Amino acid sequence: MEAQRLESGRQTKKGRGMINKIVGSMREAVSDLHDGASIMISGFGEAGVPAELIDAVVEHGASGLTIISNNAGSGEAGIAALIREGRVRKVICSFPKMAASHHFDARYRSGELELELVPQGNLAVRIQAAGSGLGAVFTPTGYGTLLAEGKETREIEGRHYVLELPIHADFALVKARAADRWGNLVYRKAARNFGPIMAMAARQTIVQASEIVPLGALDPETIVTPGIFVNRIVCTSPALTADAA
Amino acid sequence: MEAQRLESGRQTKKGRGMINKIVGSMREAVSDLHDGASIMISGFGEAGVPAELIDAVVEHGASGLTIISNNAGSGEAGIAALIREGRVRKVICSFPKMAASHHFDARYRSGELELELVPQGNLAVRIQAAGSGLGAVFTPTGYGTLLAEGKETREIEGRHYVLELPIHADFALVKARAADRWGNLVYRKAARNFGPIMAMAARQTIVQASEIVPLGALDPETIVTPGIFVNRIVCTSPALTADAA
Amino acid sequence: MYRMDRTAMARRVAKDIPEGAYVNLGIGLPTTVANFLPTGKDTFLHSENGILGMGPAPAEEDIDWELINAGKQPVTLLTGGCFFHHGDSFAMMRGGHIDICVLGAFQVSVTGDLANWHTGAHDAIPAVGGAMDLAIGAKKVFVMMDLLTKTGESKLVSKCTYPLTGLGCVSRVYTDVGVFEVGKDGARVLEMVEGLTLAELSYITGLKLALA
Amino acid sequence: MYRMDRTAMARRVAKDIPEGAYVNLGIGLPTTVANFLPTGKDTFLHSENGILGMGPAPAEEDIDWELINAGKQPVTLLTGGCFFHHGDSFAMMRGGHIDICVLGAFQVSVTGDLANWHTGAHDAIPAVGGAMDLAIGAKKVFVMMDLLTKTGESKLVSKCTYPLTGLGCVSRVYTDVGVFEVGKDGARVLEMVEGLTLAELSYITGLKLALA
Repeated sequence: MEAQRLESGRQTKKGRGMINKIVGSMREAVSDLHDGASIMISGFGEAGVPAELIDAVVEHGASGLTIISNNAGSGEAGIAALIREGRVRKVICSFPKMAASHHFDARYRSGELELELVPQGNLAVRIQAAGSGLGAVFTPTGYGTLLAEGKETREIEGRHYVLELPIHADFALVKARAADRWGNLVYRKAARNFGPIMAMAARQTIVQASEIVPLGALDPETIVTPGIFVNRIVCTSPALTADAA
Repeated sequence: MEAQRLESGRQTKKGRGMINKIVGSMREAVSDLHDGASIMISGFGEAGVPAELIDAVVEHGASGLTIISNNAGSGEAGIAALIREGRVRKVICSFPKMAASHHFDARYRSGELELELVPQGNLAVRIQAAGSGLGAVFTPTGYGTLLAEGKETREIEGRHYVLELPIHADFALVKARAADRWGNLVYRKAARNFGPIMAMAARQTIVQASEIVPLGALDPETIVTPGIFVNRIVCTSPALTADAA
Repeated sequence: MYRMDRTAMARRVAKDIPEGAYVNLGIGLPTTVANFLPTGKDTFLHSENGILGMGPAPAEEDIDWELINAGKQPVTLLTGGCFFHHGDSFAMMRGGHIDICVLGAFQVSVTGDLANWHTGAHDAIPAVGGAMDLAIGAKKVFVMMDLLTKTGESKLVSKCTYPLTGLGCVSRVYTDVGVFEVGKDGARVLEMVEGLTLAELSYITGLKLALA
Repeated sequence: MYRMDRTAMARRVAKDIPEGAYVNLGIGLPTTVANFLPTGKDTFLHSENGILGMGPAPAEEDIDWELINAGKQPVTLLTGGCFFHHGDSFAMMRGGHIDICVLGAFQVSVTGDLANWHTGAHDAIPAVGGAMDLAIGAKKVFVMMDLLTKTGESKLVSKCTYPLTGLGCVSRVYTDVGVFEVGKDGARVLEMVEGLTLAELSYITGLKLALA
């Protein structure tokens, strides 16, 4: 059918449009946070934590936040700072107890901070369920334990499962190694961790990238997070932004 | 704690072991197929179809097979040949109707071939559920349609979902662009399609790679299928195997 | 009555796709919408078989059968595009990441039910592909179809008689004689071709239609 | 009674990890098993934070804090290793792709129940990490622990009193005085340190034990 033929060469192969998700500052990147927002934060230990974006959240001042992350902060910076400043209402995480998690510990023990403790793989799969539009999943992890108490269970093909619901978020803060103006991302080593799946699960994904590269500089075969999952990018070395974007 | 310290440099950085998943021929790669086996086959249209491995399955002679693939064969080769030869008992796919799917059409109409028609995204997510150990998932796709008839449904947060079970398989046949001896894989363009998720869902994953490369030649950041999901690899250009492995 | 040809319809749909949108164009007529997206603007075409940033058809000599669209036609990749597996591709749809999807249809109901995968014929070989995932996954589903069948029946109906693809999923219907909004509150006419009246449109569809 | 030290225990566990196995070593004592895997053989170490093919600790000058293990210690990547995200990493565990996982424990029951994440203390801050995923996901779960607590109670028990990590998930228990098989049919002794008798072992554990 003639009408159904794709025309050749009508668009040039170079994306000549102007879509540019790069913003100029950390402050601008988090400007539309709001009180009561839920925020996913990538990272495992220190690897992959978007430290500068979290600093900007502290500065922004939004409070009553729900933080979804593997850990609940350590020392004085990052999530620990948000908790210390009393901005966090609830933490959803797998491992809040760290060597220097004193700010979490204090607020948790005083009852000011709600904790939803989730096995790490259930945290991952619930985030994935949100990103991929599933209503719920039956996971074997946690069956028969305290962390499945009160949850629906089911035996399927001789194995026991717990029904777990997706975890959505208003925002995801993600650290990447490099990004282009369409929001395509690559990561570095074990700093990848929760970044790609959180980027898929939040309504707004905000990325801090160590480097901004020109469109086309990332190999299409090796992009880990396609730009469709990214809303805003800010470079941690602003000098590198000007060169490339 | 002294005892809990990881020792440095005890293993050399070069993997000096002998694990080698490469086999010498297509015939050897499929030698342990059995009658009644379920086999996932990658590919969308012609892209990513492991044609040579399917030829080897035809030659092997196993019958009573369940084929899990996006399509159900076209023309005279590949899945169409398996169906023509009467080897296939059941097809699980999303799109069996093709311009030249006459072998499928004939066996289906005669009642010799069972068809489980699955929306493409449910096919993907059921394969993913199998690969990632989930017992079942609630998916919105197909709700209220013929393809959800008789299936459990549930309303979650105001949206309707259908409960779908994982699709496991005895074997997956996958086409990759390049592989190393540990089974790490990369793909080419839209030939990637079902390969990575099928490799995760089968008990035995058999790969035909256009090229075998030495261990370390694939960038650890850009490996798409980690070797843990791969059991056997055969090169479609055997000359390239000898060089690299 | 003046009727838009397929080119005019594709052009009309393209007008409603804003820059920056992530778009999936269904097999057949919807695919041609790509030909009318403005040049010099970034629109992101998604293909279910694992492509984002799909470009136009290649020159004959550049055809690569591992770079095809959902209709199995050769395509190209724009600079900045990328590849991913079927799991991620359908997560983009099911997860609500695609802004607009354009589909053909046998029937659309005034409440937005879609029938586009099966005629219901007893002896037909059923095939669904990604139709159901697209129908329920995209933020907005645009349908593109002639308003009437070859035998003159309206394809915009009060209730679909063909097997459904998805319930209440269609936002807009672009036809050869007008554009309709459908949904919980029923169908409303957004545009009509010149010379057509609301009364005539109501008559040929057999529906109680109002202007939006 | 002779007791193996931690080095001997790690060496003993390492002996039961065959070449080619995909292995996850838990935080703490199990991590040290890596030091006793034979050189010149390919064993694939998985780390929950997205690493397969994990190598030994780096020299001081090569430490990279974006290349750490589950215990947040700096590690290296073997040639042929790779990185992936948390979704894929836990799919490897939950999906049964890891052959062996080695974990510490507070208690293991004779039927293979595992308690290793929480002492149940009222004021403790609970933290679970990947413990529950590892417990139920790996094909074989090896536990590595001293048989007795500091106060002399057996950690191999008929029924765990600490909160559970997983039900019936442990295959073997490697202790300082012997190796046990646990499971549906109860606990059986595979090995004992020299000089220990089955009667003594039964006495100190308070369990009815048999040789395998």
